[in-house]
Amino acid sequence: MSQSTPQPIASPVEADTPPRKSRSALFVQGAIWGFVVLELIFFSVAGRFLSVSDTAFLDLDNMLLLLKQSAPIGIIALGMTIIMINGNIDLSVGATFALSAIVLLDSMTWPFMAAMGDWAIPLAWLFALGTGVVLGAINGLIVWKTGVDAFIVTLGSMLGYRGLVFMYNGEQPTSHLNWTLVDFAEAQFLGLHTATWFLLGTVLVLWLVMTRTVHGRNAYAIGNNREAAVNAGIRVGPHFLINFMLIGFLAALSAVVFYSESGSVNPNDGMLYELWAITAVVLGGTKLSGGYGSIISTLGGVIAIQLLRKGLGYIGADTETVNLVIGLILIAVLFLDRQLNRKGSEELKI
Amino acid sequence: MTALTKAGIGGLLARQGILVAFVVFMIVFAIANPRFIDIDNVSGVIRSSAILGVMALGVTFVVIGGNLDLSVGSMMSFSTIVVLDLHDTLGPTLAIPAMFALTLCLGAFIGFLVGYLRLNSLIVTLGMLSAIHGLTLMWSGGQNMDIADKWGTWFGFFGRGSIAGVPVPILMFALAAVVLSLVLSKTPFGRKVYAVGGNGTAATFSGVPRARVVFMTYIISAACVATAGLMQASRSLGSQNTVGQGMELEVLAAVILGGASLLGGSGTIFKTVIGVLILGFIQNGLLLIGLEFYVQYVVTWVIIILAVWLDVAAKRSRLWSPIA
Amino acid sequence: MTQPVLRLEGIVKTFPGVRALDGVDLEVRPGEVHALMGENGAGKSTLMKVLGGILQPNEGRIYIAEQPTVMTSPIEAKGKGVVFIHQELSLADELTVAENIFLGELPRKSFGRVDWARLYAETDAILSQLRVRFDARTRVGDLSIANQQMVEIARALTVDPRAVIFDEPTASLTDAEKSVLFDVIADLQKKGVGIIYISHRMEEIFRITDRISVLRDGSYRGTLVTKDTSEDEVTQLMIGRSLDLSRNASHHELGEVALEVRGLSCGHLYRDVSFNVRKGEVLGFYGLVGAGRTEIAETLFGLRTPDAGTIRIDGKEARITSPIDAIRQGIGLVPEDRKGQGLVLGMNCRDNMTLPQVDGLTSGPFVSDGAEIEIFDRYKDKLDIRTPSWRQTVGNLSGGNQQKIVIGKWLSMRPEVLIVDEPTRGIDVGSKSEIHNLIRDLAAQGYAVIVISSEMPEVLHVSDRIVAMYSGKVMREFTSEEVTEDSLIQAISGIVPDRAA
Amino acid sequence: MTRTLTAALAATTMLTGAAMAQDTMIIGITQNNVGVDSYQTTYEQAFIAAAEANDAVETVVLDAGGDVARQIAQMEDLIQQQVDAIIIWPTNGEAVIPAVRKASQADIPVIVTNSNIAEQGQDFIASFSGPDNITQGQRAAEIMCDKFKADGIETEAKIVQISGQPGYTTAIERAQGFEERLPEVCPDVELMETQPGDWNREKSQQVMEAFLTKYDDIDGVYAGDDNMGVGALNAAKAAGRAGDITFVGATNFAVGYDAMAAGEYWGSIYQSPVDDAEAALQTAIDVLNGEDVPKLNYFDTPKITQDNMQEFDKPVF
Repeated sequence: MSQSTPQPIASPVEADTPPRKSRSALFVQGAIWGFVVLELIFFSVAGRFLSVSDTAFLDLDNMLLLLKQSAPIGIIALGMTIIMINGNIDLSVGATFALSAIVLLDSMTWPFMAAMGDWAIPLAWLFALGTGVVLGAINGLIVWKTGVDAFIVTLGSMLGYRGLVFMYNGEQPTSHLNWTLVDFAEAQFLGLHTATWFLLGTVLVLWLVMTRTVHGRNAYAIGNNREAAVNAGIRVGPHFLINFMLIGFLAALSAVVFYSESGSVNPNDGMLYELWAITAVVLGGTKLSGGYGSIISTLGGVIAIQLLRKGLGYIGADTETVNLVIGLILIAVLFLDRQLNRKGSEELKI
Repeated sequence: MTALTKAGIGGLLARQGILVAFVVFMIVFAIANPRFIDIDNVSGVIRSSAILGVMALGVTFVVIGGNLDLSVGSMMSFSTIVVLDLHDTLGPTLAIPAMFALTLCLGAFIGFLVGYLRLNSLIVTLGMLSAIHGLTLMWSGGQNMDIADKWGTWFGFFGRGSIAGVPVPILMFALAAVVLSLVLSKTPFGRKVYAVGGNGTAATFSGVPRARVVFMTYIISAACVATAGLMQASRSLGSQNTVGQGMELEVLAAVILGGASLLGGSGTIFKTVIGVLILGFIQNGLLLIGLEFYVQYVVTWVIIILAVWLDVAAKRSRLWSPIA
Repeated sequence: MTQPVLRLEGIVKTFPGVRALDGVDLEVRPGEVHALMGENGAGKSTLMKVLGGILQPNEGRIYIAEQPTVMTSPIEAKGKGVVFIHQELSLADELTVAENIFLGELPRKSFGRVDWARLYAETDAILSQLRVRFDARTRVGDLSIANQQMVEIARALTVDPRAVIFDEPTASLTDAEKSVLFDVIADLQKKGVGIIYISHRMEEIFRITDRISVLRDGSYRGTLVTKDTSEDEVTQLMIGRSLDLSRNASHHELGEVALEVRGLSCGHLYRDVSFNVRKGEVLGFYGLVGAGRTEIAETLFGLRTPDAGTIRIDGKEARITSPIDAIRQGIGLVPEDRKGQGLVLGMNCRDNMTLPQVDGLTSGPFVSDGAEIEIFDRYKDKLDIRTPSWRQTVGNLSGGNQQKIVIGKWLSMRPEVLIVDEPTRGIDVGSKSEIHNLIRDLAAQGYAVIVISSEMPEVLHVSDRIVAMYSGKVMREFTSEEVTEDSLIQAISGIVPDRAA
Repeated sequence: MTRTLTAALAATTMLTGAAMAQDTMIIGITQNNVGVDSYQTTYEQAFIAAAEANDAVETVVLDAGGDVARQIAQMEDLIQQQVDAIIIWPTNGEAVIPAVRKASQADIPVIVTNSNIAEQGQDFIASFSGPDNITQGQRAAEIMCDKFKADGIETEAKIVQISGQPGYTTAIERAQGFEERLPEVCPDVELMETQPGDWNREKSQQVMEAFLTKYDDIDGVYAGDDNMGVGALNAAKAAGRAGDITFVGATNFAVGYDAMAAGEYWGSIYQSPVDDAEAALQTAIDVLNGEDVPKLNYFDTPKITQDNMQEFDKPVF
């Protein structure tokens, strides 16, 4: 009997780095950026023939605008990524967005706030963000304490929060135009718009959270194999709660960024945002079943959608084409993703 | 002994919780406003719930089969617009089968993607929600679609007619519910839907053609949508392109209220009908006691959470979830 | 005598309507490997959950190093030195080896950041202790099942444990891996760690344990010293009677060849496989996990597409591209994963049993209740399925009864060939022998039966002939007369015997 | 480096832009929600047709799909593409003001169409072109009141209102005009309840069904447009109570016109999307040509009832 001598393989402990991606993951996560590049090429070329505009699609200013315009859905989609990695879903973000916006704009008209002048602005932001966190916490607590599936819980609160939006101010829009706030929101710093800074800042922070912190890694573990996480002593409930509070916060942040600039919210605003956010997250390759996904790829998904809208408008596509193309591209990407991840002929036919 | 009785009540609540809630709810509203249980009002509510209801019947199949269908609202707009347009070009006798054929094609496409290609149903039907809306706008050119000669057609029968004093939409809803209930609970196909939704792999290992079963659930859903579109078109003899917009979530809410699990494998047609009626009566009841329409959103929220909570609590026989 | 590392005293745990544990005592000494045995449902897993902090006992005490202790969560238990290694893999396969090993206790730096340097350093230390050959940064999903099991075991070593509980740790390990595991256990023993070892495999129990405690029906039946007892004695304690595991070749005449497979290949899963099985015969397939046995069964059942080869049923060439084809041509498959593949757990007993033939049980367009109940009742009696009613949800039955439902499902179809994959996996000893007898009976009734198993006693017990597989190839075929344990082990380990045939 | 590149790009685009401006003017439009009803669709078609008929004009036609964020993005895109003028059909009369200001800061004249933006934004627009929705509401109240007077029930009549999509300026203004004017002309008529019908015929039909159950006595229905008015009419017909009720709508749709011809529907406000679109385009062209354009450029939307409907063509939508 030849006894193979045990050879302990010590992996070289490199600097303080998070786990590296396997090659297939890198390929799949890179795919969305490939798609973005494809769109850019297509619209630049098609735009030459179809657009009445004289400015090029790839104009730097246009690309900066692209980032800025991606911000409202983008910030929400980033939060949705975490929720989905965690194995949940949140359909109520659109309503949370609207309710936070109402608090933001209405609070500035409260007498004591009005008396504070422009100092009311940061306080109004705080109120709006607080609203988002509270609404998220309600979802999180219900999911945690009742054990009802997040899809159902947030489908319910999507209706419920929207009801609250209407109850706040009837069917009237809530408005407060503050030019200081608008100027801040429209400002450009180092060429990037305020909204872009918020978007990129959120990307950076959430990327760090998901790749470097214990909370982030536990969120992956819970979404990946909840029972294993529970057995390993990870308290699933508080992580759910934190992540729902986080997405509530981000929906509110999105509202803060957007309504600082626009100053008026209709009670219907933010409808369908949840669906766009989920679309962006899925385009970015995050698994609906949880446990797998990346913040950076979601950014790619958000940009891909915004680029599609912008580009279709640029080449003069009409409403029906835009709807048809966006719907079919979503399905096509899902199909491609599946083909790329197939195991080939040895797969079990179940 | 008392524990046993308690368990008995708990068991009843668990099994028929939604029915109990429905009865309690009706009694409370009837006391608040006796007109609520007026036969005209009741028949009115059922009639206006019929369209949503027929769609919910189809989605029940999809959900029990373990999938979702978010495209039904958009598809219903499509059917309505198509049948109205074809009514004036082909005549009503040809328009109805033609519309059914086209709608079933859409259902078959979704069924193919979800059943045979195994793509995620949430995303597929989300994509189709948008794509079908595009198709509808292309078909209609974005115009409202109205039948030219509203007084010279029998087409209004499905939405406005009545047989022996009972409005036709109610009859169609009831007929669809009975037929589909039999299909789901009594036929081999119905059994397979439960098996595929309950454990698709085990169903495959038992020789159940999983892909075909899923495909068929979407065909049934599309057929229900087409029926709903027919009722809708017939009822108003004209329509906007957005007539079904947002209904997918109402439909889903009704199915969930009825207690179908989104994981698949459970739910019944009867319970879905109760879910539909609850939604319809909430809306009507709140209007009757003079509350604004949006209060119904909040009430629906609370009722959905409570209903589903009660259901899962009964299944695990404890109120609060075991999540640490 | 040293004080025990762990002692349970009069543990009682009740669930609504059930007394799952009824005053159980257990004592584990330092450096001891203590086997815990009992049939499924005897209360082993409940006891371990109590010990692991997942469940709280209603009565009784837990002492760790003679200190009375209350543990309210797995993490608390681990903190007190009691570590649980689960039977079913509970790993997050998208995460790395290191993250899985330290799941729930990732080392932290400021601001809740993960201390990666420390994480990898500690992981490497543990992995080298286990002598495994994969990197701490590998994604767990990319590892083989056996390596994943090693990750599971590595988890126990992140703390200085006082007591480690192994629940069926060898279910998916090769012999080489098993011996590494046993080395690890020996190392732990040397450090004075107490070990609770749960297994149904007698050979392992007698190879590595010092004492054996037995549970039956939730109560403690006694502790035996391993070297002073016998398999028979343990079995008797567990089930109250002894178990027949003798060779059991058929005494009846064999019939025609029911199934003949020639040169079947499927990718790198298996190559050039040929065998046949006659009516009235039990053909055993023995080999390690991953040797290609299950994959052959799945191919015969239409779930995999072979690259080459022919399948003949009753002498006629069969084309099988789906389970429906397979069923139509008389093949039934009792799959290895009972809960995942065999049953729709949320459906009732009757509906599960009649599922493959529900199309044929109709009167008019509807399923005939009467026909279904008749079939169910017939096989309920025949297989002695213990359930109050056909309405019972299958998920509520015991493992043995669930398996009988799956077997009944195929018997009621009257198949030409019945394939049974791991017939007794996760089934307690008592039901095990029932199922073995059942398989023998089926053969006696003229069915052709293929049994796939990883348990040598089982294969030896039920088979008339045995096909030994190694790494996708048929190594050798044995008749029950010629087979010996040694030759079988050699064959499935890839050692080609000097055949003078 | 980047800066010089952008500068160079900007310079070339400005050059070509200037060169182009001599022969054609590029006008961008961002509409509210095309396809949601015939009015908006017909508007778009009429706008495109009018622009094609005019060789001096090229257009960039965008649709915000009812989403204010998308509309603001489209405003930014149009500014970035350096169109010569922007026409906006606001999704929200206030939220678009900063975007409108941005256009005006970029020296691009903005023409608001169909539904005006709020007071604070008036400094930044070149003109508003569209119907006067408050006046429309007032006129509807007058139509309703006149009919009640003719029927002799102006002292006891009870009515309900079905308003447009909550939050949209047009809906708010029409309801406001109606609710302000009614007590002035018919002080004894009681408006019992208002519910939104979301510009949706089906929704309106459901709302009306509930009203019919709730109130035994309904003498009149004011609907924010004919689409909803016909929905209400359908509900009343189904309940057999259409004959007792005076239906008044706004934005006369073809279905409303037909119902009027059939004697089931009393009156509405005649408002053509073709006029609306052409007026908006003409206003933009006038502004670009440096002509003097009034700040509020209403096109006339007269009353239409069964009595005078022969003076009007049947609407095309």
